[in-house]
Amino acid sequence: MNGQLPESTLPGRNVHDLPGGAKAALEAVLMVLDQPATEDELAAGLELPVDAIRAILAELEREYNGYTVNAPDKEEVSTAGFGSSPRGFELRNIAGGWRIYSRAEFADIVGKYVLDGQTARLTQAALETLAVIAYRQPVSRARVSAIRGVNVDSVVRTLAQRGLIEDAGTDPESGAILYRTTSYFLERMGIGSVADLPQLSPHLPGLEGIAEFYDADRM
Amino acid sequence: MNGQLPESTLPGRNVHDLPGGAKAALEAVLMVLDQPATEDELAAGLELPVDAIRAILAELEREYNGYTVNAPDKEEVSTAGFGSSPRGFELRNIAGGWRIYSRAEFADIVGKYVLDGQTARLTQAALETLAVIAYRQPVSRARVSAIRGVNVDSVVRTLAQRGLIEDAGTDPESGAILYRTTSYFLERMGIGSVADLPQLSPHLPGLEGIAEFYDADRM
Amino acid sequence: MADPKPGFEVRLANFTGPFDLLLGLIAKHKLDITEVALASVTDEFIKYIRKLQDMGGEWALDEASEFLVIAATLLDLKAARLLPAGEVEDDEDIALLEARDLLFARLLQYKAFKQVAGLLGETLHQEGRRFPRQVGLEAHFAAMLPELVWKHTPEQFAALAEAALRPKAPRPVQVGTSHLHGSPVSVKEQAGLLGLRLQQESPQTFRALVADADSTLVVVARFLALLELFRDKAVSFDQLSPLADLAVHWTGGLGDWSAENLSEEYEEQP
Repeated sequence: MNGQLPESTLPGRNVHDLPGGAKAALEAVLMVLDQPATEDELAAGLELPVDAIRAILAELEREYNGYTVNAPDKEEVSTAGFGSSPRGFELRNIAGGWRIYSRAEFADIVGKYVLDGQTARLTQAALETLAVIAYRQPVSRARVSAIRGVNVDSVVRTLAQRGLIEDAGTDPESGAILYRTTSYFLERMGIGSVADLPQLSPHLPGLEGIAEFYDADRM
Repeated sequence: MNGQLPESTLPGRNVHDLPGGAKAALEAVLMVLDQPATEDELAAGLELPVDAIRAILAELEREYNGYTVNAPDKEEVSTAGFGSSPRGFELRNIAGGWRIYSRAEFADIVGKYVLDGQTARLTQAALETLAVIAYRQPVSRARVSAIRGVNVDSVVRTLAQRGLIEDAGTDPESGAILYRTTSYFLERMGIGSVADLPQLSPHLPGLEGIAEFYDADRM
Repeated sequence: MADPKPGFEVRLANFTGPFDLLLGLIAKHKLDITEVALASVTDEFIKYIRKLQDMGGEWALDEASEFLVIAATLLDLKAARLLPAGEVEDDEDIALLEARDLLFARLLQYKAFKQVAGLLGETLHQEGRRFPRQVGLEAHFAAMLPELVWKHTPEQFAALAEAALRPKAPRPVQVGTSHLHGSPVSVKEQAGLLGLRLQQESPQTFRALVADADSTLVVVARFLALLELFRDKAVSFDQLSPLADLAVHWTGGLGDWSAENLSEEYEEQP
């Protein structure tokens, strides 16, 4: 949408005044994006025309892949090759969305690193968090944290990675991401639907009661 | 451990044969981290000596921040400034590990995309409680209460839910639960360890300046 | 920040505890801590407590009780201040001096923590402008993760949920102040005692009324009791000059008054 606006009227023009300019700003966004973003989404956030975004994306993609142009002084600047050599990450456009991934050539090394120390079992913290989500879904991480009394961010990430829970949209009030269990979870539990989970004691606080019981004095 | 081995016997020597070499391989691993990685972990994952890892990390850190060396041909290569200008992200060594962050200058833009990263600011009561725990850890709620002059139960609960503090066992004498700060706290503070917190002693003068300080931070 | 000179009420609306308030009072009155004019501070306390009560709500009672603790502490300070230098003779004087030193130390300590808390808040805010790269594992890596070992039956899983969902600690019904007291001393009990004494002889100086107090705590409780009696219009105060002895007059009538009339907020902590 912003792409239709002439550049001179854009309020976000000052992105060029930041160190590294629009390219660095786009990189900053891409570096922390979990989900691929479309060119329109990136243009809207940076308040730049889509064309400009497209040009920077192409440049970054090329830059990360390594230039063929020789940087004459590269040996002086860096011993491991700099400037024209490919980076360990790449910018890829998959199904219309852009995201930074680790470079495919390093899959073996990265895979080994990821698997190192991984276990086939869920930790007690992960199990408890999963139990809370299963019985109180859809629920935000903040709510689960309030119930468990500890931060559950990394545990929720693990559960999502394991395919046991998934994103269920955002809470209309707080805007927080809500989570629910997946069909893979049901499969592992050997039940047909969440309704088949054993009933809990009726005295436990429900979602409505959470605020009162756990974080009435939230600040 | 790998750091002790002579380089020639390392099985991972072929990392140097990949495009971009060890530096790009390390970058590739940095792309999939979901928490800071120590130099030892990275060295083990890449099968390189810790010294080599440390050198590459330092180089990447410097590179992302922007070289001061001029690349004579940079204008030809890129329109937005390349090589010597800072990237949109930075590599930082905090809480004992290395991790990639978006650069602070782009917070306003990046914040539009990161729904979850938006953490509400802590209240004055929460900050004071956090400060006492940080400087007196491990410490019981009763001691924090005595220092702050108010009951801190609910504030302590909130800080735990936010993942900033955690249970550190019980006091052998009183049986009271002790609290300490977490590595997430260090990460949020951008420091390596609690030893890096600002000194408390300079803030312990007489009461002469009390009016000045008190009015300064009233809102 | 919007109002550079907030009034007493505004200041109290965002205080974070008695020490905070005390620091604020000292700052506001631009006074040395040993020279805090008790009368003016007490007036403000009473005004504020009335206001809180008009507004109603439990939190008001909690805050009021905390302010009274500080008022009592100020009294200690003033009493200690009234002792001529070098004339420390009896245990009571020493206790008052110790109370003052203790409060000084605690106040200084609190002030230091308040300052570093400000630094911490600023750092957290600045650091919050950096977002960590924290992306989901790429599908091909996630697929490499070892198959989960799952041994929980639905019943075991439900038991886990039961345990996790059970509230961990009961919600505190009020801001506790027990940590401020060494052992329980009942304000109501002290009010009853003071009521009897004042009905027998009035006026009496505060000094006389606390002369037999065997601990600082009792002095504090009696001070709180007097404020309470004042609020109930059972006593009035006068002070001939700054730092002079405080005279307490009984105005509650004879015989028809009892400590049971006092509000419940100063009942003993369980």
